[in-house]
Amino acid sequence: MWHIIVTSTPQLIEAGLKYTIPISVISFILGLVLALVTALIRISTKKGAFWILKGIARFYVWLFRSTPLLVQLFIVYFGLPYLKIAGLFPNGIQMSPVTAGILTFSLNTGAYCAETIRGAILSIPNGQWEAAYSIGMTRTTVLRRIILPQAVRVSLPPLANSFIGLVKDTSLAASITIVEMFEVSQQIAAQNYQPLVMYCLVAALYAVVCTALSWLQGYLEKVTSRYVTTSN
Amino acid sequence: MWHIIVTSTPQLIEAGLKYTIPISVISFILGLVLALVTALIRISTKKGAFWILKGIARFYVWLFRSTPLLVQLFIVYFGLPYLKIAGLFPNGIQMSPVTAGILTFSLNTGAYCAETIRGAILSIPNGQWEAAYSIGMTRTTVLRRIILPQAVRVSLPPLANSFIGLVKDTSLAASITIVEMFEVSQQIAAQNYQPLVMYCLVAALYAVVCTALSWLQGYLEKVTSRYVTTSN
Amino acid sequence: ACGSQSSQSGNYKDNLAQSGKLTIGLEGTYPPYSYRQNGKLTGFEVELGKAIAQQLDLKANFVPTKWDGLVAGLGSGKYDIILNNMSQTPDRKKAYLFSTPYIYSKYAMITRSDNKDIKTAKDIKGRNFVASTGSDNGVVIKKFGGNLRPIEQFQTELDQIREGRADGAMNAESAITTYAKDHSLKGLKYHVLTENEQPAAKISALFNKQDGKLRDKVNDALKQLKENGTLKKLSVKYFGTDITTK
Amino acid sequence: MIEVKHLNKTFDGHNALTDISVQFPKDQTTVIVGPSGSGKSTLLRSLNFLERPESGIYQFDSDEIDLSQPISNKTILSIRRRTEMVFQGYNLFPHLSVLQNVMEGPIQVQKVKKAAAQQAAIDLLGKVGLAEKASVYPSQLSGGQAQRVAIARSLAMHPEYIFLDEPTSALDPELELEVLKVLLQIASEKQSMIIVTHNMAFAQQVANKIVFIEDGHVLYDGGSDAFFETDNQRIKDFISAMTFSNI
Amino acid sequence: MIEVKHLNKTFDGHNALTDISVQFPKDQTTVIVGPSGSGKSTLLRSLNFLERPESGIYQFDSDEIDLSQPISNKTILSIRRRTEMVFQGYNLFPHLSVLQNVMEGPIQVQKVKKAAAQQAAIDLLGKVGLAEKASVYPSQLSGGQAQRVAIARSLAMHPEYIFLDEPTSALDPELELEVLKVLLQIASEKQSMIIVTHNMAFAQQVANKIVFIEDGHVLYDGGSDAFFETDNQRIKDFISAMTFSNI
Ligand SMILES: Nc1ncnc2c1ncn2[C@@H]1O[C@H](COP(=O)(O)OP(=O)(O)OP(=O)(O)O)[C@@H](O)[C@H]1O
Ligand SMILES: Nc1ncnc2c1ncn2[C@@H]1O[C@H](COP(=O)(O)OP(=O)(O)OP(=O)(O)O)[C@@H](O)[C@H]1O
Ligand SMILES: [Mg+2]
Ligand SMILES: [Mg+2]
Repeated sequence: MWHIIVTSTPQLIEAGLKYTIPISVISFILGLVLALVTALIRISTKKGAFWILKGIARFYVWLFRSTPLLVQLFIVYFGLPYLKIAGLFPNGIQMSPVTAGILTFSLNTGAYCAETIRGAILSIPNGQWEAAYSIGMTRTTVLRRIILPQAVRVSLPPLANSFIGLVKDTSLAASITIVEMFEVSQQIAAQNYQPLVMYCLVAALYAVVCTALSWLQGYLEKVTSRYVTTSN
Repeated sequence: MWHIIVTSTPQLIEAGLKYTIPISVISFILGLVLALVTALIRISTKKGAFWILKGIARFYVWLFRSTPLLVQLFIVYFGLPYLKIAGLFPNGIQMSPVTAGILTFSLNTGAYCAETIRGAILSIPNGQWEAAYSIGMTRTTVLRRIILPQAVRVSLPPLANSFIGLVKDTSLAASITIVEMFEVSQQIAAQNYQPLVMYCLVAALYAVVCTALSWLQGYLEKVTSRYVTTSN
Repeated sequence: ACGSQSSQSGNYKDNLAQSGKLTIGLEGTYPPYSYRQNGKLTGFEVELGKAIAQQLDLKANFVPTKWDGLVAGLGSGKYDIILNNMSQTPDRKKAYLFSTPYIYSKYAMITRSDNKDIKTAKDIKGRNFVASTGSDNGVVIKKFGGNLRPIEQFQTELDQIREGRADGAMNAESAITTYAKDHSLKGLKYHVLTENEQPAAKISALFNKQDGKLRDKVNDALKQLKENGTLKKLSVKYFGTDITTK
Repeated sequence: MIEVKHLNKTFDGHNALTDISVQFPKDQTTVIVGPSGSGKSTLLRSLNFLERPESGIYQFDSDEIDLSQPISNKTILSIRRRTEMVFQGYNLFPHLSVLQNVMEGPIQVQKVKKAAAQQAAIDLLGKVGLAEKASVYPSQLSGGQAQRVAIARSLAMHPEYIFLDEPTSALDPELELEVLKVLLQIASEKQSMIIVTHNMAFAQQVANKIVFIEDGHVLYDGGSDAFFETDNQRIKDFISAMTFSNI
Repeated sequence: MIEVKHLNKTFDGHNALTDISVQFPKDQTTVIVGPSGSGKSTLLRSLNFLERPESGIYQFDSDEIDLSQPISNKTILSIRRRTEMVFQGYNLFPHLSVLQNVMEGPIQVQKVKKAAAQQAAIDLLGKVGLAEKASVYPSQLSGGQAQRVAIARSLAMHPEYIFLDEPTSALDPELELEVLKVLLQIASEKQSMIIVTHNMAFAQQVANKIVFIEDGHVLYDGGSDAFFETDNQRIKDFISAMTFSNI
């Protein structure tokens, strides 16, 4: 068993550095951008044709929150090639596995984070809006300078949880042919018929990454909360 | 394609009613109990040997939050039988797949919900504790009559999200030989060579369940918030 | 039969996962070996399992599971035997017992019909090949230096090749012929690996190390089934030809 | 009678109360006044063990508690059951109706029968002028109404002492008046009370005894009339600042 | 000068303000008083478009706005940039330091250069007596300090009018005094202000003009001295309730 661990660990770490980490990080950044846009659309007070955009935002959040991620991955990677749009995509929408993975993970995490950010924005007391409006700020300036900086603090813990969840969820990328850390452990197990050892090993690696992220989270929470006094 | 949907849907629904729903519901209830106990241990002010219990609670939460659920399922079902304890479990800890599934899902959801409940309890203003203490209530009475009823309202949305997540996560039970809804869709796809249709179909079924749960959540939120006036 | 590895005394029925039943692990998503037809489990290995159980005076009890659970489940006593197109290798023999082979499965390499570069197994090196992770197909791809890309569903493997997103796939010849019975292989071609490239896999039942008695009994049963023609009949029924001998 | 002797309390090394010795006579109203941050709340909360002083003697009738020793939960509970606290922020239980707020203590702590507790609660709500609000939730009350419910809630426990920490400072003057009138009424019924307040007009009317604290020290401890007629310049300045006669 | 004519505002069908016509003269301090819930805040917030009345005319110098018509964002912004609001709860920006709170408006809204804004902010903090608190965060301030920062923040915009809604009602009397002194100073510099307050002593000292509102109607609109010497029984009762002379 010791032999298995020693020979497998480097392969697992390589796969982690090559796929698990980059896919998580890129997807999370894109997801955050998407989440922010979605949240801003959903809390917008604009009238008129804007309701279509709001409807789309709602639908998007609903869709990605109420279906399993595995299915989403599958449909994006294996399903979209069937979607042949004359002119635009005559051969269907084809993506490399990594592109499809990043797209799906971004969309998925974006839907969840959109709700987090929306909640955080709504949690900022109305008085902050009113004070900023009274100074004569436009809605955009209020959001950018007053509301969002405070919302960051509120949403940091749930966003960090989403990120940690995302890191673990990248193990599903194997289903769209990405040979990430988890898949490597399975491939090794297929040769040595020792799946249990491999599972424990890969679990330990995930735990290391997630714990490191938790520490980072704790640090960021401290930084963003520097303006909140603890006593009283 | 229409034919496939008509013939597959009853099989999927049967698997859903037989496994997906009961496993989610039972696991969530057990998980909630576990979460409450864990949260109470973690916020306890007891001194002395109690720190061992607190350490265990912390470790439990950390362990189940930082490793993938799939690995947890695997280790409980396939790994525990190797754990032979003379006297207690001479043949290792053997469980039926459904038992192992419910146990793992309960432990996993319990770890996440414990943090939710702990946060909800801590979010109740200190004044509520002080007012109840002043009346002469014991800590237990304060928790039971004053703090927990209010914490229920605060924790309801994240708990509902956990439950919806759990329903989708039961799709992983296939890896420990439970033929739940998702596995049935895979089996059908293997035979009719139409994986994409099957994926969309099962996604739709999950969406129906999750949407129904969201409505239930909305209703419960309204009921538990009846004492909070909306105006002002 | 060689019962030398068995150090245990007693009957082959003593250590069964469920008494009176021969509990059999398989995937259930792999035609024609084991799959679901109208909600019922069927396939070559399903019928074979029933026949073996009958010979052993037991009731067959099938447990379908994902590949990664199969081997682990055997180790932890969830089932007595695996019938899942498993082939013998020296590595695996160190940890598990195998029955005598019940079929000899040839590997087939599927590529696009217009592909001129991949002709023999040697050409797999450095190419992206798809196969299900746990299968021996994946192991063969890796043996020839290919990049194994995991895909569980056979239909999806073929789509990937047609769309040019994978260079090829490795699978059992029988899986392809079964598929070709009522589906088109248009745009694809396949090459059955010769005995020199990769010998036919010796597909055998898999047992735990300590179940030597059961293994011997199953070997007897297989011999019986071979002699009375059942095995051949099943092979023809599911594979269209007799692949029960080398 | 409640009495503290040589009581000391620090927060993170900073002295909030230094060598405090005060008597709070039974059946009388003692008013504690003093500048912001002087330690008034800390003193009041110490009487209820919501704060734990480091040293001193706490005497309640014949029970004497050495505050520098560990104090059992039982002792704390028994003190808390003989006293009630009314907070600046009311601290009503938001998930219980007004009536349930008043009934909760008698039922849970004193094990009074539900019917009896309900009748008593209805009577008390009548007394504070809120009989018709029995079934609403706290969030539907104005501040003055909420504070009167909090007073009814404490009266329902028949406490030997009621402690009130700036009971009206969160209220507009008109709403404050509602509450002060109720308190004057209760004081006239010889309920023992200890009140922290900034309202000098009210203090003058209600107090049998005044304690003036500054920076954790007792600067005055005596009759109400003498306090308002004092020659002490510090106290004079304080009173005039409180009454805006010198903006 | 700001003037409203025939202004009406309802909340869910309930009339908060009915046919209000009032002038708020330039360079003077107008004080709005009245019982709780009478509509004082609603009136003040309407002047800043934090509330939107259903009908009436809003006149700011020569600009006339018909409140029953849709009002463009541009109009609202231009009014808000000529006025400032100080809230009961201060509403400082918690994530910005005290200095940044004061600089934020000039930099973001008036596009003042950073260095100039900073110098102006430091001067203003000195004026409200908080020069040494420039670098701390709002959460580290006492209530009185926070409200003085809020006043400095509004002064930094050089507004034509400052609106103050019960600027001291969340404060202890001693802290209130700090703030009131600053306001008296500003009033003496002929800054146009409209103040809602419950503090009659302060109102008497600061007001050039008093508006008394009850139940959404203007009951009095005139000079400060005449108000405090009125024969109107309702106003007399109100003043005495505010000053506790009749508990
Ligand atoms: N929990 C605490 N942690 C640290 N310091 C505290 C705490 N509570 C009070 N203090 C400090 O103790 C001193 C006395 O506070 P206390 O609240 O008793 O004053 P107070 O007289 O009630 O003031 P106020 O009139 O503002 O209510 C103050 O310096 C205060 O900052
Ligand atoms: N957002 C709102 N929604 C519904 N009703 C409101 C709202 N704001 C104010 N009201 C109602 O309008 C009336 C006037 O309220 P307003 O806040 O202007 O009174 P006020 O004179 O400022 O009182 P206070 O002295 O308590 O601050 C009250 O009846 C109040 O309940
Ligand atoms: Mg205090
Ligand atoms: Mg108001």
